[in-house]
Amino acid sequence: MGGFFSNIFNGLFGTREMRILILGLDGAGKTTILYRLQVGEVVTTIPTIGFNVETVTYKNLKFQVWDLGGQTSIRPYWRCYYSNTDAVIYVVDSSDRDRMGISKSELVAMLEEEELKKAILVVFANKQDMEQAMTPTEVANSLGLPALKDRKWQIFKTSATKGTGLDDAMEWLVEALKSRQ
Amino acid sequence: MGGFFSNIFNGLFGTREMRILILGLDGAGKTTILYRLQVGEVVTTIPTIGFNVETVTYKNLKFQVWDLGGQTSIRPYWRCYYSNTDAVIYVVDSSDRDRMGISKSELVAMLEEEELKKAILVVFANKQDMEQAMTPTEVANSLGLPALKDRKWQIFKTSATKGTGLDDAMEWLVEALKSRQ
Amino acid sequence: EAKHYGFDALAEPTEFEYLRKVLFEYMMGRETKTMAKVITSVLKFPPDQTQTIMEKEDSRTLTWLR
Amino acid sequence: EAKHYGFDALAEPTEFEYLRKVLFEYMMGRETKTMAKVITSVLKFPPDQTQTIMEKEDSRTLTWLR
Ligand SMILES: Nc1nc2c(ncn2[C@@H]2O[C@H](COP(=O)(O)OP(=O)(O)OP(=O)(O)O)[C@@H](O)[C@H]2O)c(=O)[nH]1
Ligand SMILES: Nc1nc2c(ncn2[C@@H]2O[C@H](COP(=O)(O)OP(=O)(O)OP(=O)(O)O)[C@@H](O)[C@H]2O)c(=O)[nH]1
Ligand SMILES: [Mg+2]
Ligand SMILES: [Mg+2]
Repeated sequence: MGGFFSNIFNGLFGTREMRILILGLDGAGKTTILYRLQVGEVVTTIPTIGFNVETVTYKNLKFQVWDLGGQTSIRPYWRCYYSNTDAVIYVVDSSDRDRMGISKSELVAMLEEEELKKAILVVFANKQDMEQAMTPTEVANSLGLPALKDRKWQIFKTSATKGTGLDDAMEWLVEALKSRQ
Repeated sequence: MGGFFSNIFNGLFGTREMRILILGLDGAGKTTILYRLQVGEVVTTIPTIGFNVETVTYKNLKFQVWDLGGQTSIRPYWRCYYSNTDAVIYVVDSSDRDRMGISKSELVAMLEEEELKKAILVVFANKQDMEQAMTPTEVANSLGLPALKDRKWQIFKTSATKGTGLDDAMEWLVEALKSRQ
Repeated sequence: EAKHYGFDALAEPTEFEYLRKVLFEYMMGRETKTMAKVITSVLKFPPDQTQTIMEKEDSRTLTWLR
Repeated sequence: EAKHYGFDALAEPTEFEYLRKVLFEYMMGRETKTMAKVITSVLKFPPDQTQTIMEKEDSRTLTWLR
């Protein structure tokens, strides 16, 4: 998309809603983050079998944010949602050292998909409030982020329950999306 | 339905298509009968996992005929198709003595359904060409037909493969549907 | 950790194929009200969702008639 | 004769619930194109049927835009 027609379209009908996916292993904190962003509060979550989709407004930009369930058996269906995605928020439980490898393989598989070629990547090294949490640098290395090619990406340390780090991350994302246009 | 409005409706848009269900245990010959009625030929069938629905014209009357798969695991879903049904063609493999009891219980359960209260019942004692076939009277008794109350019904001996008996049965059904209006 | 099986490996195969057939018809827009009844039965939708779905089907039919 | 089990007794329960959720959204007419992709994947529709379904979804979208 993009280009002449979409600009006219946006000019006539207001700015196009950005489409954002929140992905990551089960229990990483995706749903907690979605509602933190939308209503600014910590909600009680249950494992997401399916998805949540909400409209989030941030700095006058409207986002359609999809939070997809991360359990093993439904992860293969993430790809059904990739079309027209502007950015992926990839959430990692920084204290879940055992599954960092699985988290990496899911990320790698995702980034290989043609439909996400132009999508911006923001990694949330979440649960930074936990004692055993890995640092953002450790998380980035475990995920192989430094080796990424042709990808606009950034990592942020967050705690969805404490509400720290989310603003920085969203601010970066908004700028990245704007400068891409 | 019926009555003033449906008469006007029929007058304006032609006669309403009658809705007919063909039911019975798996292998009874339902699909063979459907296509015998529609194209006048014996087609090669495979077990129906789902349904076939065809428009059959008989004596200037149009029927929408549904042939539902009869295997055990999908029989519970017959009831989803009952609404607005004018007649049920219940097909029995007359040579399948072992399962006559199961065929009876399925028939009884069906006739108890409110949505089929006004539906006409035609039983096809099918596969009469087989040596070990039960007679129509035997079949009728095994199914408990003589005990039926408040039900317009009739039984016919048929052989879908040889093409015998179908005309008689359809003729009776057409008259029964006409006289009901 | 429990072993992971594909969805259809464990499902009763006839019912699985049946669902596919009925869903295909539904998605093609054919006899959607009847198909919706079958789908909600096979997948055992809770009563409230089934009712919502059937009301939606009714309103769809009314739109055509208008 | 093989013992008969209900459809959901054997299906992987998470996938089953997932399918129900996605189908409900589809039947409510929400994000039908995305939902159609998920449904055809979960139920492993054959490629030709999947294509027919996706073409149908595209034509549905075009009707809205006109
Ligand atoms: N300590 C801590 N707990 C968190 C944080 N973020 C989320 N949690 C908790 O982690 C648990 C899982 O959070 P969810 O948001 O449901 O996880 P999810 O990624 O949506 O999981 P699925 O829906 O199964 O994919 C919940 O108990 C959250 O309260 C965090 O930053 N720190
Ligand atoms: N000998 C004989 N065989 C018949 C007759 N009618 C059908 N058959 C055969 O019985 C077998 C099953 O017929 P179908 O029409 O497929 O049975 P069905 O009732 O549709 O079965 P499901 O789709 O599984 O419910 C086929 O081999 C038919 O050729 C008949 O009158 N006589
Ligand atoms: Mg969740
Ligand atoms: Mg059949």
